[in-house]
Amino acid sequence: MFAVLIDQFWSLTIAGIALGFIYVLVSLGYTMVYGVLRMINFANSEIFMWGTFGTIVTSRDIFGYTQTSAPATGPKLALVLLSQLLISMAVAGVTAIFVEYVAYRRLRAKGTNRLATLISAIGISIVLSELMRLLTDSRPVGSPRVLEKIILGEVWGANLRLDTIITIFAAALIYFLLERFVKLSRMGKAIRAVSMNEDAAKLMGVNLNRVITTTFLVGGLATGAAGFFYITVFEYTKFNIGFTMGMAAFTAAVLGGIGNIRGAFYGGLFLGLLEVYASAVLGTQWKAVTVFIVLVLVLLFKPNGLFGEAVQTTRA
Amino acid sequence: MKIRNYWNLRDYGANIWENAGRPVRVAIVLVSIVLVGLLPFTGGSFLATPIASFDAVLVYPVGMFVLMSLGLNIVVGKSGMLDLGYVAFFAIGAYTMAILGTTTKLNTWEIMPIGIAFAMIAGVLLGIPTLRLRGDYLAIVTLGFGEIVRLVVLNSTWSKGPNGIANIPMPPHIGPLKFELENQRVFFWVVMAMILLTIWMIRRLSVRRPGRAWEAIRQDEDAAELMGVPTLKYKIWSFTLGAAVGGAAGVLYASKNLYIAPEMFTLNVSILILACVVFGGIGNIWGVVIGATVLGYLPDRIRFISDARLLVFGLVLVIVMNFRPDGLLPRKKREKAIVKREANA
Amino acid sequence: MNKKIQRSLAVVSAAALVFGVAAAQTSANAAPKTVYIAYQGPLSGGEASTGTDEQNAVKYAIKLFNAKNKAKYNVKLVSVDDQGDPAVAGTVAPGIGKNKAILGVVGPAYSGATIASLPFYKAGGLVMISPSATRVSLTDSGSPDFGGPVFHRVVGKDDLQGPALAKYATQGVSNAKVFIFDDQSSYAVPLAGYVTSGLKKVAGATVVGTDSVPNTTTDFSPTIAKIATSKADVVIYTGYYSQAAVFIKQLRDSGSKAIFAGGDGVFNQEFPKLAGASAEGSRVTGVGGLAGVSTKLEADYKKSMGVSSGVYSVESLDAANILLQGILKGNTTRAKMLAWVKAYNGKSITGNTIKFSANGDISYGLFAGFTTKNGVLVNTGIVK
Amino acid sequence: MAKIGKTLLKLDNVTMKFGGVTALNGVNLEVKEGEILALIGPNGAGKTTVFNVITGVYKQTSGIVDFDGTSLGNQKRFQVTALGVARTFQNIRLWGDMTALENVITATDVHKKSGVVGALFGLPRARREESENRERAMEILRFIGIDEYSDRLAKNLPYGVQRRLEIARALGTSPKLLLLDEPAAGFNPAEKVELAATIKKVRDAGYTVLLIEHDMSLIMGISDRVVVLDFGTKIADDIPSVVQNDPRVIEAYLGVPADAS
Repeated sequence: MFAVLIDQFWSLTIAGIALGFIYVLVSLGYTMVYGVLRMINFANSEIFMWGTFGTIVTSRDIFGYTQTSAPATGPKLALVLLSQLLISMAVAGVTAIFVEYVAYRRLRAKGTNRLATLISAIGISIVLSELMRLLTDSRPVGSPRVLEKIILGEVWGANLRLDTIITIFAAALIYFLLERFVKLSRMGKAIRAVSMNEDAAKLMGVNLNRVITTTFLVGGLATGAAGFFYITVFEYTKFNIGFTMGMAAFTAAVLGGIGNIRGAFYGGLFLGLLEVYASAVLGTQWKAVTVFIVLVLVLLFKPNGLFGEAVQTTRA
Repeated sequence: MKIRNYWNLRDYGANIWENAGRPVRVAIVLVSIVLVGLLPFTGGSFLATPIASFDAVLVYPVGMFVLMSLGLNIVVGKSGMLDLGYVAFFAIGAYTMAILGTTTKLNTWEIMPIGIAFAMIAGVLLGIPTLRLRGDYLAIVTLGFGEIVRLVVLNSTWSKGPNGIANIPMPPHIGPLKFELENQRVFFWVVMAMILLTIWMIRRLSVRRPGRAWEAIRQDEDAAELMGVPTLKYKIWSFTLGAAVGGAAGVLYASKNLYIAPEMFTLNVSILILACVVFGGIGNIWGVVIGATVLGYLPDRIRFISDARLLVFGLVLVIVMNFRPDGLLPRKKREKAIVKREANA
Repeated sequence: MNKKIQRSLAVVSAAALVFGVAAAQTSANAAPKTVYIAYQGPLSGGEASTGTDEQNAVKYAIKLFNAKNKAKYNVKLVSVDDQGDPAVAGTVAPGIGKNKAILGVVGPAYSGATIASLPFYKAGGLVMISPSATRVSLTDSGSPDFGGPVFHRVVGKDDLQGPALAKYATQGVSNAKVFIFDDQSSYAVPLAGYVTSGLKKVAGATVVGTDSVPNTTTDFSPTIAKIATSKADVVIYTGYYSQAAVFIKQLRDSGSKAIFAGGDGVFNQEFPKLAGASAEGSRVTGVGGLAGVSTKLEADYKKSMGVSSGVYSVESLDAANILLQGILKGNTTRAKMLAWVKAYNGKSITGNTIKFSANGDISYGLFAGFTTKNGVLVNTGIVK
Repeated sequence: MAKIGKTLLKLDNVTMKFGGVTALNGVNLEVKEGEILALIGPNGAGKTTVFNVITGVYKQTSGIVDFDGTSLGNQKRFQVTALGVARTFQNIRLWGDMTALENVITATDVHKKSGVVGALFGLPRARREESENRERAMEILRFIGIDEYSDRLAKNLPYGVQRRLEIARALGTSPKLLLLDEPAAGFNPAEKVELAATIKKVRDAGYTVLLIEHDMSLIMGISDRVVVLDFGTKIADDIPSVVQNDPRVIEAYLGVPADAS
């Protein structure tokens, strides 16, 4: 049962970390919006899906890569990858703002119940995914290989592959930049102020609408970046991939402590590793079950997630 | 606001009801039941659904959605807990029917209480550890539960895994009413009876201690606990009663569809049922009934835009929520009626 | 209702089926005679591409037929969208079963949806010819899923394909160590079982590992780790082509050189397209596509339908043709049509003779082996 | 004046820490049956924390809370209420979408035995309890003097009525000890006089009252005894007139030693 885990431990670990970093970035999309609105951005999964298509369209239609063309090298490689990343982020960012405008803004202005907003968000995510389904004729779309997956070397019997390494480092960098942004910039501080106390922040002269739009944008950018890495590693997308990713990333956010940026980081990595280890030990069919049982156990003993703020649930 | 009152069906309906005496009320109820019961005979009218036959659509999705939405409404609408794993109870009921129906001599009506009991037990087992959690945390844990039930059924041999279970027996006839494949109106009447029973249950509980406890929990759980409401107990009750309705729906569904497979019990069902509850008017029985009817019926009625059907469905959700965030028929505001009555007196 | 409206409704045949049928009956004296057949499969939702491909082939067959027999018949297609989901199938099937104007069904595409539809079609005596429902139990008279007498299929069932796949995958490998995994679907899990039993008959072959991977998976690293540990030299996947493409890329990127093989779910020219160079040398069992039958036919198809033929297009064409020939022979009631199909003895467009066994299975059910060469799945002949 | 009886509630050396912050530091407190005890102190002195420890919202870090012979250490919050402690909230926390009457009925449910099964099948006990509760709740509304609002939704009631409804709701649980958290907050002088009369009336009806309040004149008028907290420590515990002149109390309130000026 544990033979695979022992034999392939480092391969699994590297794969888990790379997957974990993708989760981290998508979780940010959930956690940032949650921090500010105290609401699940149900459409984040579809924002991610649109990001993956942004990545593919860039290499396929802008740079003209096909399934059979040779991978890029040198400066061209950097140019293509960077454009893919930026366009993917842009697509996801714009989609996120669109979601905020259509599904959240009006309802928030009315101050209505949270469930209405949730259903509205579910509605918009159906719209986003169905739109893409109609555009792609329900077919999966493969990504041309831009980055050759060279094996750089071997560590403890595990291959270090270029795309995995890039994903880990670049995703970590993007996470770090976002965290700095939220910590240090004016807008970031406003976001944190709102997430701590909306009324007080309003009194301090924070433009709430702008803060919320920015939060969606930042969450969308992170999610879009995840879309890029996802395509670079897996080279495949379909209109319905958002769901699985969304579930995983949301679970990661809750595991880490939703509303908390650092929580998304630890939660994402934890989940990435948990998934590969559980699949290796129990069989992939039990992966999701294991993840949810761990989630329930964590929430039972640490109701605010592993790294959640120690907010008293009760303020009597 | 004033203009709205003219087409505010809720107030209009409430008015008639409030001003009616007991005989009139009984008459209204009976006439409504008969009218709804006649629905399967209107298949030739503008109501007809293309492709799917109208009487089948009335049973599933429409009737089943109404039933399940009412069950989920006990959890989400009455006590304010966001449950995204409601499909689990539906699945438990359906699998109880499928397994017992194909391996024993028990018929649908004999399996019904067993299926309900299993669903309720699952509700308690899930409720005890998780109902301490609140809000979105509860949402994700229940969602996980729904997935776990599906995955366990999918990966187990006793449930025949992904192959599903076929040849589930139809219910035996009730008196002169026979269940037929070609015409599902008797199924519809049974679903209707179950819906009425559920409505009766909810209405009865709402005006008594459990209803008050749920209402208090929904509005301010801490205050409720400090005022002596055993919140966990009532939350588990709410969960369990919701589960019972879901389980009952599952038993009947398996007996109607004659074949079930794990792929029928995905998260989408939970979300759809939740959408029905919120869309119609969370917490309000009639709102939920209307919401579930519309959302169950619409996709089959608008088949002519076949491929874009779901897209339209999504748009409808967004638009309705934006313009009527409390749903088509919001939770009733009793005070209005009371004030009006005082003004009339 | 005036005639004009009737006619315009009838044009939108799917939408206005109920009215359209009424129109057809009232204007019976007018030639040509309008008759209906249905296609049932996933036309929306996640599996829609399969259904669209199949339905296009059916539409193509009807188009050819109508052009040829303009004077006598006007065949209309009723699109029955079951989303490949048994729950939806259970809702649409009663209406189709009851609608006596529909003479026969091509489909359903998926076995689960087929089982859910069966009771209603049996009750209505409606003949079905599925191009792609391969579950063994559908034609096993001892099983609760048994589809007789109405169910027929023009595709080989899983217990024929499983051994063929086992043989083809291990061809030329002595003492093959085989790793088998499925996608948890109702198609893949049984097929994996038949592959496993088929391997027992292959000398020296052993199963060294298995896995079952949800069909939404994109990260296959745990499965690949298992393959590495098991030291397998043949990997068989019984799921569908899109997942297979993702998997084979990751397998090759991990440095593994093991032979990759898949069943007819993987058999799709999209597979090498999605997987690129990684797909080279992959072995797939299936029944040849339209282009494999005749490039001329494929060209005409593309011209006529505007898209290339897709999965199960040959089977869908065959299935539609059986019904259409029946119509031509004047079998315009359900009972007659059912008898026609049961007694059918004709040629597939591949040249094989189609006859149905008493339980509804096709007479040949042979599987060809395909190997990916230069980005295309190339037919290497029937697996024997 | 009602007769002061035996000790009802006893806090023995209760300490409450949140992380590094000590909210209560070894507080000793006794409430005797039939008295009105006022708990005062500057903002952040730990008054509401005392309420939260008594009602089980927080678990004290150390020390014992004894109520009528039962330790409240391991009780759940609703059990504490069932034992006979009820409270109001500083920021009103009524159930806004229920009528005033329903708010009180819900509180009266605490001592009733019937539950879901009884309600569903209309068992005799459930029916009897329903009508008893309704009568009792109406009685309480009359007692507090807000019965004319019984059918109005709580959220639509005037502010003053909401405050009184909070008291009525707490009385609904038939408490032995009533904890009032700033019941006069936001009241004008006339309303305060009325409230003072109500509190006295409540006490005279046999309830014991522990009261947090800022308004000195109100406190001096009705309390039998005053306890002063400052930075989580008890600094005075005596009859109002003595406490009023205690230099430490004055220092705590004015922020400077009394003799420094």
